[in-house]
Order: sequence, then C-alpha cells, then structure tokens
Amino acid sequence: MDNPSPYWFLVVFGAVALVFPLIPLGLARLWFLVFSPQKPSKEKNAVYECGLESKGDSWLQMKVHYYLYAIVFLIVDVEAVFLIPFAAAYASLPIGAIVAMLFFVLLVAEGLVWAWGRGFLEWK
Amino acid sequence: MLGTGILRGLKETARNVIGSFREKDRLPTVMYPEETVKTKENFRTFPFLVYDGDHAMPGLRCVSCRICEKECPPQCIFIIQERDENNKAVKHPRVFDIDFSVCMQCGICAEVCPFDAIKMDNIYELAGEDRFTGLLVDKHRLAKSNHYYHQIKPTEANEVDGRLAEDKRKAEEAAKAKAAAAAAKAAPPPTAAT
Amino acid sequence: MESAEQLRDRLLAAFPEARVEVLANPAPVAQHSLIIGATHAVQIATLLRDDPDLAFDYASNVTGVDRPDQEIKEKVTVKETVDGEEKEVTKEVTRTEPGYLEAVYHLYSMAKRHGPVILRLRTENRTDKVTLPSLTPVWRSCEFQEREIYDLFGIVFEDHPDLRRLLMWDDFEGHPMRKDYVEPDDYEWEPTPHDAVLIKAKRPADGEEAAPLAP
Amino acid sequence: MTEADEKTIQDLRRSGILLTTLEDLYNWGRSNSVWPLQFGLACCAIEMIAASMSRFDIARFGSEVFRPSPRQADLMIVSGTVTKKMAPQVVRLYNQMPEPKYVIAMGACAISGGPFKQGYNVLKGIDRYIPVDVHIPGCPPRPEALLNGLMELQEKIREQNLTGENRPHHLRSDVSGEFPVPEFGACDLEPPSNPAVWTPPEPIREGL
Amino acid sequence: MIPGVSIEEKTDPLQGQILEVSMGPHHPSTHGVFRMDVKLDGERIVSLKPVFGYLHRNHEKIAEDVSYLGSIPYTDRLDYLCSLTNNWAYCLAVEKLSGFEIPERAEYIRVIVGELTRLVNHTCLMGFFVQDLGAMGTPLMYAFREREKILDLFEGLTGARMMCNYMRFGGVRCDLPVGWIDEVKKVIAAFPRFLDEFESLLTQNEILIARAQGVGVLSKELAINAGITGPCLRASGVGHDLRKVDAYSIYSRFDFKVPIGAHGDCYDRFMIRLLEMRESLKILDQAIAALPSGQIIDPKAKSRGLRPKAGEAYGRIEAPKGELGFYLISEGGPSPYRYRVRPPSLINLTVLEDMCLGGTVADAIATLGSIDIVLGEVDR
Repeated sequence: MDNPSPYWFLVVFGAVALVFPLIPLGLARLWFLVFSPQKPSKEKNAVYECGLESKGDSWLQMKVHYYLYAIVFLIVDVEAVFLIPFAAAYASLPIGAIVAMLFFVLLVAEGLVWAWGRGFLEWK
Repeated sequence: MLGTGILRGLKETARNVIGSFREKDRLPTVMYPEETVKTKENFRTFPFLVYDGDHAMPGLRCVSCRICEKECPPQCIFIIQERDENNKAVKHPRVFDIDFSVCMQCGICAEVCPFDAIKMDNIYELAGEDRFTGLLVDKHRLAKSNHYYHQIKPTEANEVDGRLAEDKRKAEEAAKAKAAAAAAKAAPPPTAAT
Repeated sequence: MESAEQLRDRLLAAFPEARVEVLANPAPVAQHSLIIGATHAVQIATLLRDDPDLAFDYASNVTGVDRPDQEIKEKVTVKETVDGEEKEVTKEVTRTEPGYLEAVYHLYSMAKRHGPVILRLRTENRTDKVTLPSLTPVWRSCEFQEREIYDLFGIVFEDHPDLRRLLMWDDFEGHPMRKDYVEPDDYEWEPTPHDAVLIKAKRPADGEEAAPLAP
Repeated sequence: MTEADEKTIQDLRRSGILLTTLEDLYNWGRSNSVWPLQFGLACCAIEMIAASMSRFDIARFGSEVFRPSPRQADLMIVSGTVTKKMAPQVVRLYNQMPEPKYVIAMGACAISGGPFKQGYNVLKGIDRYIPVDVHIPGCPPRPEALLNGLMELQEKIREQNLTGENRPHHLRSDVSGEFPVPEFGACDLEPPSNPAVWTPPEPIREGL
Repeated sequence: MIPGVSIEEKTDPLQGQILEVSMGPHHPSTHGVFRMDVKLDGERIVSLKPVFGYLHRNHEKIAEDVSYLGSIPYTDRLDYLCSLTNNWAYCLAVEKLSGFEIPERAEYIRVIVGELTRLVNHTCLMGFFVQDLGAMGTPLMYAFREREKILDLFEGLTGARMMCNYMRFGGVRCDLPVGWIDEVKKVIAAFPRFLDEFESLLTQNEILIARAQGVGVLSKELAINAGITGPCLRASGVGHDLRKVDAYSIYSRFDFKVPIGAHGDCYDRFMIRLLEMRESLKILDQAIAALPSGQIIDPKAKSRGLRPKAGEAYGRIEAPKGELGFYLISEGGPSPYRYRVRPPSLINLTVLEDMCLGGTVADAIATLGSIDIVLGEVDR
C-alpha cells in the first residue's frame, strides 16, 4: 500500500463510525446477559398517563391544517440540502453561480413570506 | 424595543452571579454533612422525657398522669402505669411509648404536661430502614437528662427550673404550715385536758 | 344590615306561603339563621340576590350538617287510674325525634359589604327523602360545595348542573361524614392504641374475630 | 477484601493510584446519581422542593434532576399523605419505573398515615403496597433530614453486591419488580394490603 | 361555548378527532395531586373537568373526634404554605364561639406573623407560576431564598418552619423571643430590594407578557357570582379585601391600599400579588412600630379542655389565597359537633373551565398556576 487510493479514508471513517457505537452497545448487551437480566412485564410497559390507566388510544386523526407546517418545513429543508455543497465551494465559484444560487434562495424565501402573509403559519 | 425586558432580566441574573462571590446573602448554600444550619432555640422535633439527677429511670419526672396521652391529636403516646406488688398505682410509667412514625411534632404534649416531664427535642437525623421497631421509641430511648435540656434550650430550661423550684418551695411552706397547724392543734388539747 | 326578624318578615311579605323561621344562635357572636322551606328556596334565593338593597350576590360557604335521630327523655305528666283512683303521675317517656340532613348557606354582599345571612334547608329524613333544591343556578359558588355535601352527606340536589362525587372515588358507597358511618378498619399494626383508636383496633373486621388480646 | 488490602488501597490512593473492583465502580456510579421522581403529594413535597433549592442544595448529592416521568427516575420519594384514592396511582407509577428503583417514605404520613391515620380515606403507610427502603420520620422532616435519608440510601446502594446470593432483586431474574395495583372497592381498597410486602409484627396488646 | 370550538364528535375527517387525556394526579405542573380531565381538539381545549379528592385527608371528620386544642396543629396542614393564617382563622372562629377578648399585644403579633405568612405565600406562588411558564428554576431559587429567611423567623418564634401551631384561643402561645423583632426588622428592610430585583427580572419580560397577558380572562360578574375571593377577584376589578370589608382584628388601625387589577388575566393576578407584598411590608412596618407590651393571651381563655356553650359561629379572614372561613357548631362537648373549612382554593377553581375553554393546553397550565391552589386546602 505505497500510495493509498484517495478514497481509503472513507473506509477508515466508516469503520470507526461503525465501531464506536457498537462497543458500548456490545458491553451493555454483555452486562444484561451476565449481571442484570431484562424483565419486561405488562405493568412496567403500561402506557404512562399521569399515574392513571390510560383509556382511549392516542392514535387519532389530527386536524388537517397541520400538514401545511409539514410542507413549509419540507421546502426550506430541501433548500438547505442544496445550499450545503454550494456553501462548501462558493469561494472558488464565479459570480454567475452566486447570482443563480441567490435567485434560488430568494425564490424560496418569497414562498415563505407569501405563506406567512396568507396566515398559514397562524396556530389556530 | 423588543428584548429590553429580557436584557433587564439578564442583568438581574448577572447581578446574582457576580454578587454570589461578594455578598454572603446571595450564596446561601449550607454544605449539609460538614456544616449544618444552626437551628433556633425554640426549634422542636420529637418529644423526650426529662429526668433529674443522673439515673434515668428513678429520676424520671413523669408521674404517668396520662394527660398527654389524652391530649395528643394523632394519639401516638401509649402509657401504662407502674403497679407495685399489692397492685397500688405508683407515680411512674412502666411503659411509655411514642410512635415517632405518627408523631406530628406539634408540641401539645409538652404544653399540657403539668409536671414539665415531657419537652420537645431538636434532633432530626432519624432516617432508618425498619419502621416497626426503629420508630416506636420506648421510655429508655426517650429519657434525657435535665442537663441535656439545659444544653439545647437554655432559656426555657431555666424558666422551667425556676418554676419547679418555686413550686417546691411553696409545697414545703405549705407542708410546714400544715405541720405547724397540726402541731398547734395537737398542743392545745393536752393543755385543755389537764 | 337588617336583623333576622326583619328579613323574615320581608321574605314572608314576598312569599306568604313559604316557610321562613328564625333559628336563634346562643353563641356570643349571635349570627341567627333562617330556616327556609325547600319549595320556595330558589325564589327566595333569587330575591335575596337581585333585591337592590339586599344584594346578597356572594354565597360564601355551603355546609352540610347531619342531625341523627335523637332520643329525648321527657318528663310527661299523665293522668292514670292507679288502683282505682285518679292520680297525676310524671313518667319518663323517651321520644325519638326524627333526624334530618341540613344544608347551611352563608350569604354575603360584596356590593353593600354587609354581613352574613344564614339560610338553612332541611330534608324530611335521613334515609329516602333526602332531596333539596340546588342553589347553583343562583350562585355559581355553590357548585363544588354542593357536590361535596352530596358526596359526604348524601343530600341529593335537584337540577344541579353536574352532581357527582367530589372527593371520594366514584364507586364508593356510603356517606363518610355522617355520624353513623363506620369506616373500614385496617388497624393491624397499632402500637399506641387508646380510647377511640383502641375501640377501632378491638372491633372485629367483618367476619374474623377480634385481634388477639394478650391477657 | 481483608483489612490489609483495605490499607494498601488507601495508601495507593493517597499516592494517586486508584484500585477498585467492578462492583465498587458500579455502585459508586449508581449511588451518586440517584434521580428522584418529581412526585410531591402534600406538605412534605414543599420541604422536598426546599431541599432542592439553593440553601439545602440536593444537587451536591447528585439528585437535583427531578424527572417528571417515571421512565427516567430511579428513586421515588413518597412525600406526603397517600390517600386511598391516590394509592393505585402510586403503585402504578412504581411499577412503571425502570428496575433498580428505590423508595424513600418521607414524612409521618407516608410511613404510617401520620396525623391523618384515623381518616377513612387515608392509607396507613405506603409500605402496604410497595417495599420502602428508607423511612424519614417527621411532619414535615427538615430538608436536612431528607438529605440525611438520601445519604442513608446511598450508603445502602454502595453495600449492594453484584453477584452471589443476596444480590439486589433488580439483578435477579426470578424476582419481578412489579406489585399488583389495588382496585377501588365499595368502601376500601381491594386488597387492603399486599401480604407479600406488608408483614406487620404481632401487635403489642400487653396490658390493655 | 366559544364559537368555532364544538364538542360533539367531529364527522368531517379533515377536522381531526377529539383527544381525551387526563392531566392527572401525577403531573409536574398541577401543584400537587390535582387532576384535570381534558378534551383536546388539536391543541385547543374543548372541555376541562377538574377531579378532586386525591389528597382528601378527612380533616373535618378527624376534627369531630379531636379536642378544640388538638385541631390547631391540623389547621397548619390545611394550606401548608401559610400555616399561621389557617391558625388565625380557626382561632377567630372559636373566639367568636366562646367570646374571648384578645389582648392588644397578641393582636399585633397576629398581624405581624399573618403578614409575614402572606409574604411567604406570595413569593412561593410567583416562583411556581413563572416555573409553570417555563422559567426553569432561577426565579424559584430566588423566591425560595427569601422564603428561607422568613421561615427562620417562624422557626425562632414558633419552633417549626412550616407547621407553626402558634396561635391559641384568645391570643398566642408564647411571647416573642429576645431579639426576634430586630431580626424581623432586618428581613423587612432587605425585602424591598428583593422585590425590586424580582420585578425587574420578570414584569417586563417579553416572554412572560406574551404568555400571561390576555390569558385566562375572568370577568367581574362571573368572579362575584362564582364566589372567587382573594387576589383572583381583585385582579378582575372588584376591590373586596376582608381586611378592609370586615376590618377584623386590628386592621382598621393600619393604612394600606388594596391593589385592583383591570383585565382579570394571568398577568394581572401575578402583578396584584407583587403589589400586595409591598402593602404587606407597609403594614409590617406600622405594626412593628406600634407593638405594645403586655399580656399575650386572654387570662379567661382555656385552651385545654375548652367546652364552648352550644351555638355556632362562622369566622373568616383574608388568607393569602382568598377568604378562608371556619364554621363551627358546638353542642357543649369537648370537640365540635360540625367543623367546616371554607377553602378559598377549591372555590376559586370553579371558574377554571370557563377561563381555559378555547385556549391551548399551555395556557391552561398558566391559568391554573395563576389561581394559586394548594391541594391540602382544596381536598381538606
């Protein structure tokens, strides 16, 4: 391995990223097996509702109005994903690229301002 | 302008942070096991039986009149009077139990006791594991000397001792007066008889 | 502030066939109360609240009181023919007075700042006829207090917005604040029992015999 | 762990070398970070809050994090009167706590019903349904008494051993940590007490 | 009902279903074991039914078995944040029942400790209220630091921090220890500085203003009709303070003002308590200045074995939470025939649903915090 291929560091990072969480989980699993056994039971896993027996289930339909928040969040989140590579390399980019990205950001911002104006974000 | 209120609040917390290095008042923490808060003299927790002299049982002031047992609101005092061999009541409690797990530390027993036999202590480190025997305190554990009473509550103890001495003196005078009167009554009949 | 008698006359003037009596209170504070019949209670209450110069707009306290049946020993002089001739004889007669449940209302006026008018509503007896008209439609502050009286004494209040047990759990039976209520005894470990607790400690839990008493 | 070993460990520790066993490390970690459940019932709860405030500072014992949900708590401080209407909730909360869990009965009411013992709606002590580790008498006990009780509990945790016969029940697979939740009966809880936990000695009746 | 918020089951799926949840006995923000069965439409509250009884300790049944003197320590445990005003209300009722006169010095001592208790209660409340709004810990730490100073005074005088058991029928149990009054003067002198700090920390805070103003509004008519008393009533604009209305004890000798709010929302209730503490400080200054010497208990008064003649009496005082009343019926026996406590916290909760309907869950927590309930008094 006189000249390691440039992608070798990805493999090392992947291995370390994998091993670091697995060691404590493995130790915890070992600890459960040797010392303190897991004893799940119906009473222990009962739904906690302020000490009472919870009647009725919490899986129910929420108001449809809340999907608007999801959509606005989705748009801004996807925009952030596009911005990350741009932010990493924008120093070496020509001015045209910056203007294009500015145009993209303003477009999404305008959408957000419109939603805010129309009162979609009012918590009715 | 938005935010001035929060800034003013931050100024207050900053004043407290910096002040805690300078003013004693802003750093009130008492490091419990090493240093403890000096409890006031009147502070009361659980009752204890006072005994004079240095032997607990003979010197016990309690004459088991059971007034405190009747007056105790949660009824956590239990007294059985001592009876000597021919079943005559003796002014001494054979059993004097207080259930510390029920006692509400109100001090009414010390207030109503006519013989100043039960006073309020200021011990509070009684955490334990067993409830049944650990917190049912019998008279041997309850009895503490008058000297101890003077240590924990000097002013109250002196006042109580003053009152007891006063009563003893009055009792002796009354006894002397009665003895003198009896002697006077006994003296005249022989003169009248001759 | 008018005295109880003036108030009674005013109420009788307004409702001639209602039952309004004054119950004297011998305590030094002399807060006399008015016994109100159940039929006209709500109208009397609305009159007390809406009358401009009475203006009792604030029901401060609503209390339940349990009066069990009482045996009253009376000396009764009775004419009896004792072996042939007529003779006055005073005889001991024990008459049991029927018990009742009572709801006591203390009314104050915030507008005129004057003192308590005490209304007493009584049920016929303690067993089946225990209903009283609820004054919650007149004063909202009676809502929880009437629910508590229903829970602890058992007075059923008609047209109370939501008459449920306030303090005890819903399927609790019996009314604990009554004088003849016997509470469950879980008195096994009683290291300091005397008088009241001793009686309860010695009482055999339903079925099993008394706690073993050492001689 | 003979006397000599103890002395050598002390000397080594003084010179900066720390020798310990897995058990000591395990118990040292657990005993110094006992997270109490935020569970205030009555007057003793105010003294518990006062103990967590700046003057008595329960944070110096590692317990200032009062967890609202039983899932993240390992100590339940029963501070206040447990009434019969509240008892099923207390036992259900105890069951929902993860396994190494301890109970401090703070105040006369939690130990034995205290001054309200003769009430028809008052449970005469929480140790009728759940095992109690430390009793703190007082009505209410001073905040220092609560800290003293907490130190007593920490001492008890440090002495628990990891293996062997008398290891604590959270390390044994045969002992379940849950206790049956009482139901509301006609005038009392059904069952009035849990015989597995509540074993009172013979009542003293001598001389009655 | 609030327009737009309907309770019957929603048929239109777009509107979502009603979630029934109980903010139950064990809840971080219910000031003890108080339960609210709440129906939620999204985050809006559609119905709120309070459930009581989790701390029902049968105080009134026990009081019928215990002697009159024996009930005094039980009154400490009613509203366990202000034990001395509970004692005062009970002793006032028994004094009305049996007609004892209270010597001057005892009246002044009662006013001093009563107003100190009001300071303790209001500091505790402001700490808990702001903690309910999310200010985790800091204001509560400052509030409890001041409370500890006053508890040290109570410990020096009565022997216990929280359960003082200090007042007797016809006066007080023991006289002021040597040097106690100077300590009180020191604490009172330092108190305005704490109030200024607390005021500048909180009252202008934008978050508190946004969370508390306009939340849980209580109208004046509903407040009077529902029997609301204390700071909650005065925040709605009704100037009803028993210290002025009944002028019981010797409150007529002190000049102090009664702060009255305008909007009846959470912010007003919070500010009213802040202003009331300043008034209490004024009363304390005047009471300490005019403290006479002399007897501390009416010599005719019996505390042990008291058997008042048959009769009944209703005594009420302005406790920090509202009008605390004791209604005693005596048949001449050693213990009262009927012993009733008029709990201000329970009756102030009558309007909790009216204030919270239509608001969000967080506003309900803020409203409950501003009403200031203590479960020992609610459930008795």
